[in-house]
Amino acid sequence: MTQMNAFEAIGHALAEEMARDPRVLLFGEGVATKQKQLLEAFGPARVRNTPLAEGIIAGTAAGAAASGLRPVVDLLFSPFLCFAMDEIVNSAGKLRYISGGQFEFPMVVMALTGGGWTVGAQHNHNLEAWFVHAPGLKVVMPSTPSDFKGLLKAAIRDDNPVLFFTDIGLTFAPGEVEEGDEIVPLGQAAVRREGTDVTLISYAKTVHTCLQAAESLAEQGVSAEVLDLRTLKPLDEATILASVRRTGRLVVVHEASRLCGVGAEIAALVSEKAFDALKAPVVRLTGPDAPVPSSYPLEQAFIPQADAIAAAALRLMQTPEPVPA
Amino acid sequence: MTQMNAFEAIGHALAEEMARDPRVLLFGEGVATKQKQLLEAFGPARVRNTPLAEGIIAGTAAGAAASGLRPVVDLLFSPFLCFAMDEIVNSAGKLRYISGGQFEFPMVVMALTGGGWTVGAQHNHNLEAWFVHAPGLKVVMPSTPSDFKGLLKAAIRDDNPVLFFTDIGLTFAPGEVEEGDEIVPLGQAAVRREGTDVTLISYAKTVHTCLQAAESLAEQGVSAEVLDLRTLKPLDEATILASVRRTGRLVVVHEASRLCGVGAEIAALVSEKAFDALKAPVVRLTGPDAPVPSSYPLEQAFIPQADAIAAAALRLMQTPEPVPA
Amino acid sequence: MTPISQDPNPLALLERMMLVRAYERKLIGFHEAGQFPNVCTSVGQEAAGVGVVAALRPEDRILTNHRSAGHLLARGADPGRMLAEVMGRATGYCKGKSGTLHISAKELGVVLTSTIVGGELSLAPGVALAKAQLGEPGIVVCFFGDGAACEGIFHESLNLASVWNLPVLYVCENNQWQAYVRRKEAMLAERIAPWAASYGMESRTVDGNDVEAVLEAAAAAAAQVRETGRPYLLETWTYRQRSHMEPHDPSYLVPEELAAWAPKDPILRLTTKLKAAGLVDDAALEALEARVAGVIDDAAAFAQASPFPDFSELATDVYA
Amino acid sequence: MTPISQDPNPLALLERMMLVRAYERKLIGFHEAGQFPNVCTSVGQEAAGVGVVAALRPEDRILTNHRSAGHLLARGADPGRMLAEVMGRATGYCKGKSGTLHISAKELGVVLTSTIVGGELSLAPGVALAKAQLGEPGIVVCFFGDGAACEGIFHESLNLASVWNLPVLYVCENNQWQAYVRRKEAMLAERIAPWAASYGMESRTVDGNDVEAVLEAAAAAAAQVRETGRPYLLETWTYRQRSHMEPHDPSYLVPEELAAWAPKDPILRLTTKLKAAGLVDDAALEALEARVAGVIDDAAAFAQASPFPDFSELATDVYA
Ligand SMILES: Cc1ncc(C[n+]2csc(CCOP(=O)(O)OP(=O)(O)O)c2C)c(N)n1
Ligand SMILES: Cc1ncc(C[n+]2csc(CCOP(=O)(O)OP(=O)(O)O)c2C)c(N)n1
Ligand SMILES: [Mg+2]
Ligand SMILES: [Mg+2]
Repeated sequence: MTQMNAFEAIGHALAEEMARDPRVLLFGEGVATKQKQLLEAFGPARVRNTPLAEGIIAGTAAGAAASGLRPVVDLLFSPFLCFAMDEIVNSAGKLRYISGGQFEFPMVVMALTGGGWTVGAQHNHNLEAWFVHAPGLKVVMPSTPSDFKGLLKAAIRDDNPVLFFTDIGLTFAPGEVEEGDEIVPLGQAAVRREGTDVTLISYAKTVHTCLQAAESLAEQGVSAEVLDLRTLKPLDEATILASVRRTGRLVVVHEASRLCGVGAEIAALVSEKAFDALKAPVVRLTGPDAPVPSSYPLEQAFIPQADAIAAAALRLMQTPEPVPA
Repeated sequence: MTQMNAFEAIGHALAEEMARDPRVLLFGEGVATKQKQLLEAFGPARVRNTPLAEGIIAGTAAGAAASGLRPVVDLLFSPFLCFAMDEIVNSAGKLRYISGGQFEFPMVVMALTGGGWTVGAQHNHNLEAWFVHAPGLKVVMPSTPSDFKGLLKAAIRDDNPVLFFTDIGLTFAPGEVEEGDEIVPLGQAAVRREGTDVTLISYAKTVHTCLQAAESLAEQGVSAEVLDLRTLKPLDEATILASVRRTGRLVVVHEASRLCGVGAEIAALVSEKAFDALKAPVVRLTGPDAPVPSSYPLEQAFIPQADAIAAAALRLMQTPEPVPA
Repeated sequence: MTPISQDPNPLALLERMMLVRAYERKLIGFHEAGQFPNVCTSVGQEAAGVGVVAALRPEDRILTNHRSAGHLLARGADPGRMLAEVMGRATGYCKGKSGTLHISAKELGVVLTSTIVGGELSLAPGVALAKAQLGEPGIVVCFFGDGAACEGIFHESLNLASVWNLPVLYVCENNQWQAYVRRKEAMLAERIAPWAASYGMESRTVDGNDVEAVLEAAAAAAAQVRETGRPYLLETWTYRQRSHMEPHDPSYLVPEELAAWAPKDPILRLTTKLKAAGLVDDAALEALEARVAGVIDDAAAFAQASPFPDFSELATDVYA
Repeated sequence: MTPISQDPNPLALLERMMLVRAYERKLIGFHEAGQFPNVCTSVGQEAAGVGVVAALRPEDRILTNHRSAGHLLARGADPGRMLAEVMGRATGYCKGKSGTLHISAKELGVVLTSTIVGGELSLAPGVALAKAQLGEPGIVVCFFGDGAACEGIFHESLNLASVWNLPVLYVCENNQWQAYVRRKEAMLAERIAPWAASYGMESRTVDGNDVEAVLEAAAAAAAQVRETGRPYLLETWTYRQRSHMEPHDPSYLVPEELAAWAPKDPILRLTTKLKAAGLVDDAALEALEARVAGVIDDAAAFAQASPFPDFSELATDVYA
């Protein structure tokens, strides 16, 4: 076990995977400048700066992935993905299917998003739901340094395009990380805290907000279970449904805007597959239907807060339970 | 009343709005070639062919909209929107907010999508949920020629960016259209058929599939209400909730893929705000998590079918109802 | 069928162009007969496709687009599996999942075909990067149109390929049209080859309707890309003789333009030349006609006899 | 403050450049003092901004980017409202919703500022189209960097503006850096101006650190755009003296390059020249220094005294 933050965990994952597999390479705007140690370790052919052009960065990754390499590209901030949607969605996500299975696209697209740096709506836009909606892609968004490392290693080894989102609010938060080759398989949620009365489901930064809420709920005699999705696609339906079947109550929390977000998918999943177990309405606490403001107090207010989560859970405890006939 | 198809209805809406308001103009790849009558009526300054470049078409629309014009742009097929996401989402959708309200973006972006022409996954991808998720945008997807006309007129008069999706499967289906200046306001769903046992909610082509399902359900003694959303953003929550409160059962149907789609949003909305009225799980029937195949039989199989909708509704009728305590 | 590159003599070039023409005519015939999936034909551009592919080696890779029949057939694709794909049959190169617009045939080195205009440009540098990085021989040929050259990704692709020294032979088929828009309406320049200079890349425009000239120019360009490992832009100056897609819609075409280009038809030009040189006579030509017609008739029969994909295929091949 | 364009004499140009420098130095000072929002300063590029804006008229429109302080201050923006925006205060030009990266000031004709590199390029033709279509006087100036010139939207924007005859003066500030990447790493060409030829557009590169030369070139270019209604590309050859953003990180900068450009500092050059010409002496310079410092100190005080936006502002200004 060593202490490191998310950035360091990402660096370790990249270094280990590049050392393990010569087909892995990293490129993006300034990565060779910023990841000096990787450049020194693996040389300019495998750690490359690019021109300022997200479309061709992602397209080159897709072409290379289909031709035997395993590229990792850093597109910096998630709104910049808007310049690479064709390459990610129409090419990497679809050409395997369109070609009748002739190609594979083992590639990872990294981007930062979320509040914390007051960078505003053109650097901070939680777009993960777009890639969950689009076929052929996988989506990862970790909440702890050890998951940043273990999930990035798994993403690099996956044979599909994986979107890897780093929550800006978590970048410098330290945490314990296993030494060596610890993989966190894609598609497995983590139960961060066990509970019996209500399930709080989230991912990335707001997992920690849910844990705070669970603390204060405990003080009020409510036992909250906290689930960390970790992978948004494929979703760990089994773990989600098992928890809600136990507790009968669900609050879904994320910073991304509400409409058609990941929270909507989870609420819909549960209201279809665990309906009989539900004792109360499924509640979502999310960012508003608005771009993210830069001003620090507003940027923070955009993010669901622990007290609001606890209050929502308490309200669910008060709803009269329907009794099955 | 006159008979016309969706393409004709769109042509009438454009002609009427361009005649009404000199600030309205139309451009896109080949629109001046294909819309000869508009070109003749309004001249080459207001009906323009463009170079083959979706990004600058959308960006030019946004810049023009913020500067006093009311552009309508035709981006042809929805996957091509992937080349214009920055201009639509980061600029048109966000710059009003980012600037503290200094600008407005009265513009309409049109695109075709959906099964019917076997054009495959790079011409057919129902992406409407992306734009529902992103802030600052409105989204329209009509199901009848009169709505194509009335909603497009409303979209052109709206002071916000509106995504206007045309379901390929509806383009040549004729229908009755009012003569003259009939507006269909954005944000209002339509009850296409009244019923008491179960609510079927859809939009675009699959509204008609739901109506077929309602027919066969009626024969089996089940009274289905069919809602046509028409506008996907803003959603007509009141009409949705009122219907589900009446029937207590909900099936949501769309051709778009399931995960984080509009159906997820509606299921989540209902499971939060009409939970007490629900007598059975909320069911979604959607396209699979796959690109759309070209082969005609597969392309059709991608789309939810009437018999499956009826079967799902019947299953809901059989679920034991929970009784409130 | 064998790739044309294994024997690019004038008669072979002629026969291959005739085969492409026969293939396209068959599709036109299907449309004239009734309902059929829309297709973009390459009638008039046979030399531009056949001439370039004739300059390639088996280890080379080809990326193409929606107007790909000439490229595929020149590379030795089976017209039966192509037509089956167009008709959405399980025996097509992509199991019917692609349809006509994005036929890839990895076994022939025709990879990542995209119908997103510019898709081929976005993917080509990565294919070349993989070759370079993995030490594989061969170059990457990227076929795109004058319309694709208007997409921003053209700028990004050529710049990256040049900065990274990638072995990409960019081939722009300038056929004077971009779907329903005349090239003149979409750019002030007549030619696209000079645009390569912005990227420090060499380029050349060749008469795209003279298959021998195209072969010569493509061979020289390919040799340079092999030798330098650097990209090159070859523009083939040609003409789209039909409307953007079938069914044919001449309403927006320009009669004078069609008339002016008619005598430059690549098949007509080569036959005239070979006849003059006494290398073919009418009998030989008729024999050739009959041979390619037979191949295409058999292909059509195969395609029409092929089954549609099973419904179980709907959501397969999505994830690896 | 008044726009510089209303009195572009050498001393006014000098004072305005000094004001910009003082503004940027103030931000650098905040960073040296502790936690402060990241900002991209224009230190070293004052002449490129002030010289171009000095050539503009009130009816002209300006689109700029993340490195916009020089453009805004030259246009007469209130440094207090700018700093308030940087600090996320309600009194900022965008109510604190933008922050430093996308400050628009519609009242000054500085519109649609985007921090998406290339955003300004995608929006500029539309602003010009509206002017042309609505019969409004004035041209549109679009400031972007050498990095933005690598984005595909550069290609699309210049091509459309040229084909549609739009009155856009494109101004590329080639400051030799693209965030953490040297310009040389991102393109083979040294200069971007020649790229305009692909679009049938005229262009010129000017010494971007000589404010009088920039003013002269911008005035000539603006006059041509006004007269012809056609776009023009002006490249200002300049240098980013600091790291991409504050807090300053010299670790990846190139000492020799910094040293080579130091004597070309635009403020140093003009002061030296004016002194030699006897137009200013040290006393006058100190007075100028004091004046601009005072303006910026007052601005900072105003910003720091300003309130943060009310929470009720979180989801307003989203829909019209
Ligand atoms: C991104 C994108 N935009 C638009 C289209 C629709 N479309 C298909 S082919 C075509 C014209 C392409 O012109 P060009 O690149 O010159 O190729 P050509 O058809 O002339 O061979 C267009 C606009 C598309 N398929 N993809
Ligand atoms: C689309 C996009 N990609 C990347 C970035 C991150 N970024 C901000 S400024 C910058 C460098 C821009 O270089 P240039 O255009 O030369 O402008 P300069 O900073 O030199 O003034 C980068 C990469 C961004 N803001 N937008
Ligand atoms: Mg063309
Ligand atoms: Mg720069």
